[in-house]
Amino acid sequence: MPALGADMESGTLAEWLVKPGDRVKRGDVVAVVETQKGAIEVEIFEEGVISEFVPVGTEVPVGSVLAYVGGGAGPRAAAAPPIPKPPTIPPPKPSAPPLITAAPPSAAAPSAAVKITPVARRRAAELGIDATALKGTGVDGSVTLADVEAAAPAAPPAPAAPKPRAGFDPAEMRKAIAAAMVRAKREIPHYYLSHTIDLGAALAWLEHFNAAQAVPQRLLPAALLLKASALALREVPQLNGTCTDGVFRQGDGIHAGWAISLRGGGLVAPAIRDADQRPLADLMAAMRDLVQRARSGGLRASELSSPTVTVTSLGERGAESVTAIIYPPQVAIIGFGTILTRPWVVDGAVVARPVVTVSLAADHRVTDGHIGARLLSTIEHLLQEPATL
Amino acid sequence: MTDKVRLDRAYLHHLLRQMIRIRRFEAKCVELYQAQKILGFLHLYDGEEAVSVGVIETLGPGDAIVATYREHGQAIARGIGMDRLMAEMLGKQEGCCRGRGGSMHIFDRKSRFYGGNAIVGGGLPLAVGVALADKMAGRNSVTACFFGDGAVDEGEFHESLNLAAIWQLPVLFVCENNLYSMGMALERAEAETDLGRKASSYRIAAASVDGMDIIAVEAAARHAVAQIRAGNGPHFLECRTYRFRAHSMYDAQQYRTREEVETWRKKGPIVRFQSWLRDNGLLQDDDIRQIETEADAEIGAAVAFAEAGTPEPVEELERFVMMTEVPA
Amino acid sequence: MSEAAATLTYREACKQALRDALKADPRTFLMGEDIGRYGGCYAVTKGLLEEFGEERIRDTPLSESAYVGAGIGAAMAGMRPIVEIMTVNFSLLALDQIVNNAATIPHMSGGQFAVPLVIRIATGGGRRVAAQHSHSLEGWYAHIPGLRVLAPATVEDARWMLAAALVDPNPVLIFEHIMLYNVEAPLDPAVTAVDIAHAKIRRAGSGVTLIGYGNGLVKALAAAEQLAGEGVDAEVIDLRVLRPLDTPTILASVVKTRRVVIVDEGWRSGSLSAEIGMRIAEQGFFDLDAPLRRVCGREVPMPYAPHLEDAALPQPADIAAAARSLVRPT
Amino acid sequence: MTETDSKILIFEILSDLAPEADPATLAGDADLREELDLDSMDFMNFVVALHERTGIDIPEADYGELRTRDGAVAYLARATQSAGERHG
Repeated sequence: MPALGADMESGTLAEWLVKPGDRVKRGDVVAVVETQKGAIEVEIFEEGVISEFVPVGTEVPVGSVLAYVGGGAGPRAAAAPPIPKPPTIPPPKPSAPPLITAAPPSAAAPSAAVKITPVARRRAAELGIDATALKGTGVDGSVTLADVEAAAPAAPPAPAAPKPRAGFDPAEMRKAIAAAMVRAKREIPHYYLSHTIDLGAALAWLEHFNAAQAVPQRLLPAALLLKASALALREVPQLNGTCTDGVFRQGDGIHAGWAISLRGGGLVAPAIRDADQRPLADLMAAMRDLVQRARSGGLRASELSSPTVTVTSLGERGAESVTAIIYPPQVAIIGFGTILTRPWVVDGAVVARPVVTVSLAADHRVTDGHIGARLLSTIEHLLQEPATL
Repeated sequence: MTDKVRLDRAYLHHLLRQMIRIRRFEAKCVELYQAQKILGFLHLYDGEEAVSVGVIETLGPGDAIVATYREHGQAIARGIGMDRLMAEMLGKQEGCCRGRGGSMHIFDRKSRFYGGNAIVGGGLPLAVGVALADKMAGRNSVTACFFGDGAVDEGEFHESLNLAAIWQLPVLFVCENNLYSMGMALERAEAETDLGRKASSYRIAAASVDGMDIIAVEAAARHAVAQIRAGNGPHFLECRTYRFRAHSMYDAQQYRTREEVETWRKKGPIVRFQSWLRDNGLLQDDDIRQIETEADAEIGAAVAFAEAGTPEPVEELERFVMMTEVPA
Repeated sequence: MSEAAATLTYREACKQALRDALKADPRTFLMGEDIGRYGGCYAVTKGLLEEFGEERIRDTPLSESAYVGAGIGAAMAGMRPIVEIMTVNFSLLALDQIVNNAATIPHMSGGQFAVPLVIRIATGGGRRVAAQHSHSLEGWYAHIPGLRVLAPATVEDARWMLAAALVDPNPVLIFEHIMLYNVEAPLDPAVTAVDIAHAKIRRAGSGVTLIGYGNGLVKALAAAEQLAGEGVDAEVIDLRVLRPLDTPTILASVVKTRRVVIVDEGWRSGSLSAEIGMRIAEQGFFDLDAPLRRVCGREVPMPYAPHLEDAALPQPADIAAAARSLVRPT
Repeated sequence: MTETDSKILIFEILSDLAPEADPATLAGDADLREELDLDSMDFMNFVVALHERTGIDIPEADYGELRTRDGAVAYLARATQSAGERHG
């Protein structure tokens, strides 16, 4: 059965136009075949005696024999040429690696009810965490990368923090600060807010408090500022934590890095763990201890790691306000300028009051200005009630 | 005069040889098609050989050709080797298009053969563009654009004739009117069956000739090409012809009668030219036999060449989808 | 005032690019409807006829198929034509030539012929010109192998993409969004060329990736600004090249943000956005931390009335909402 | 407390607080905080150390008198004296 068209797969033999035993030559029409498009004549390309006809009415696939044409003494030849072997086509070279590789097997088959995002599933497998057991915070309650990482066992130690001062190499420290600040400026979209706060009440309370204390128990205003900041962060936890790969992770406590500038240059911000929970005297002692040890050498490496926020105070010889740069991967830094006496309106009258300008630099990927403003106003309110600190 | 046919014996034999080469080449194609070595569509030129041979004889090497999917005749008349043609139809790397085009898409850069085009009417705008480029570049070239009567139905025919006319481009529009666009008879498809009048309406000089008479075709084409080359704008040449075989291979030909086909076969271009030559003492039976033998040898060699060819490696599949440079 | 510091409209940038091309290569000429005496439907070619003459600034009859096809033929025969089609809807009248000839001939001819043709097409909605002048069908062309499809969204790209397109040996379609012609921006004098192979990050961010092109990019950038005010840091990718798609740039951003919103003025069904989303699903699945989101044109023929047209097109608020739903699910 | 004792004590405390500074070169009337770059926390540590080493209670109101070395020496002398008077 000859191929009579690209879409022809078979034909039905309708009529033989020659008889078995007839001599046929090239170009003779020997049969009529019925196809889906109608009757078509079958032409022959051989010479010889034709025989062994397929019966009329038979449906014959393209390439199958309709009849044989016998040449003189040679072997009989099929009227329709035999189907050639499919052309040999060189096998393709090994193709590129598949675009999709199998997912790493997860620790446990997830239940259908728990949605886990692909990247969270992958990370959970890496960490050996059962993601199905986690509470999801993503789209449709899905478990996200952040959820998995929050459930991860203690994070590996933070990258090397500046070493205690005794071993500080000023050039190395400068490089480390530079790297951290460049990274901060490159990666963290900062936003800045500042607010000037009346410290009249706080300083009056402090004076009164200190008067009754022995020298070592006396407080500096910085302790009030730090405590107020730590307590405010309890109210606004979105600013207390870290942001890695665009994912915010809230701190497991308020561990305030207290920025200490070193004489001769450099800066460290050792953490005061759980600053919000410490009594003022305790906080003050910790601050004094850290400052002295930082500046004389003797900080422990562990104190330098893992603050969840940084607080800096320029002190009495500093400038009026500070616009700070966040220390990555933290998401906020709170800065206090020097305490100044300024005209201030109290109950409609202008009076001289001690004031401090508090500023906030925060990571815009994590929070927006509204949240930041809440922090500053909370600090202000806390400082109006110093006895509660 | 440039538009007079040379009636010397050698030239007349050459014309006959060209038609016979085409006819026998295609007969071989049918055989290979039925053996499933040539696949897809195969549109045969059987009966229309005088048109391509007659027109292309009047072109020079700097002229260009745009053809259709029924373009084996044009390709052979233009001098594209049968070996490269056959290799193409067998889908081999040695084919003129490395097996990517097949029967309907013969291209040959060297002879300015801008393709078999399998969209009816699709080649006309291309021809206008090729002619535009030639004109802008100051080349005194003619583009011969072949198409069937079916293309006249298409908007692209009208757009292209108009554009060629307003820009006075050197295009010879050759309409191979074989009376059917597939199965649609001309008088059923066209309100005006005098196709030259359509060209005239675009102020294009139009002529109509018996496409079964190679001398008539050659003379008309020679005249038109001379006019075009002289800067007189596009010309339209209708060649009234007939296709003896199916539209493609798979065609029960229910749209025409056997008698009609037989009537036309009797005035086929080869039969007719042979008897005219014989009557005038310009051709002997031996001459015919020799031409046929030579053609068969050429075809046999072409088939052998194609069969021995290499399938294009599959790794090359995407090659030429995006070109890395414009071929020089 | 120094020329270097000057700002430029997108329209003027297109025109300067054309002028440069005509000056640089005698094989380059322009063809299109009303590009000459009329000055161009969107006035891009205004003044070029006077400067370069009728031979090279060719007004054509309303025969998209013929003059686009003539551009293809001329390109095959050695010229470097630039063809303008008034609007993408009209390009459908030349679809046969673009898809069946320009895109196929290099491959079909086994590399014997290249088609170094540039086709400029105005596209997009927003001008209240209803359902036969406003659609975004560039995604259809991005479906076709053999074509390069560009969508300049910035004045810089409008100014410099053409030169790169003319160097390309392949047919290049440049889709100019009709809402961008009047956009004005300073042009960096240090930039004198752009590539036509890569997407570009127009705004770096880490919270969510917005992918757009043409006017969709402008809207995505507006959405990103809005999101920044809410603490959501969006990265915005300008696709620039719709075919072949720059998948690596998209995937790299997915690794960074893990959340994606694709903006496409075209209809959602079978759209370019679907293709991008699918590539992310195929190649970036394990980097995703949220479902893929799309903001597409509504599936209606573009209506005339302004409030209806605005509702039918992606708007910055829609884009921001889609991003928000990924970053801060409630 | 003798002037020399006071000077030695002050020198030791300041050396602890600011090891990189050289208190020996300090002018007697120079502001300690300016010269040694002491901030309020350092200064408080200075006061606390004085208190712890001498047992003297130093009210906040008196902090101003400790701003220079000579001031501190005088203050210590006066305070130890009065303390001796008070405690017999």
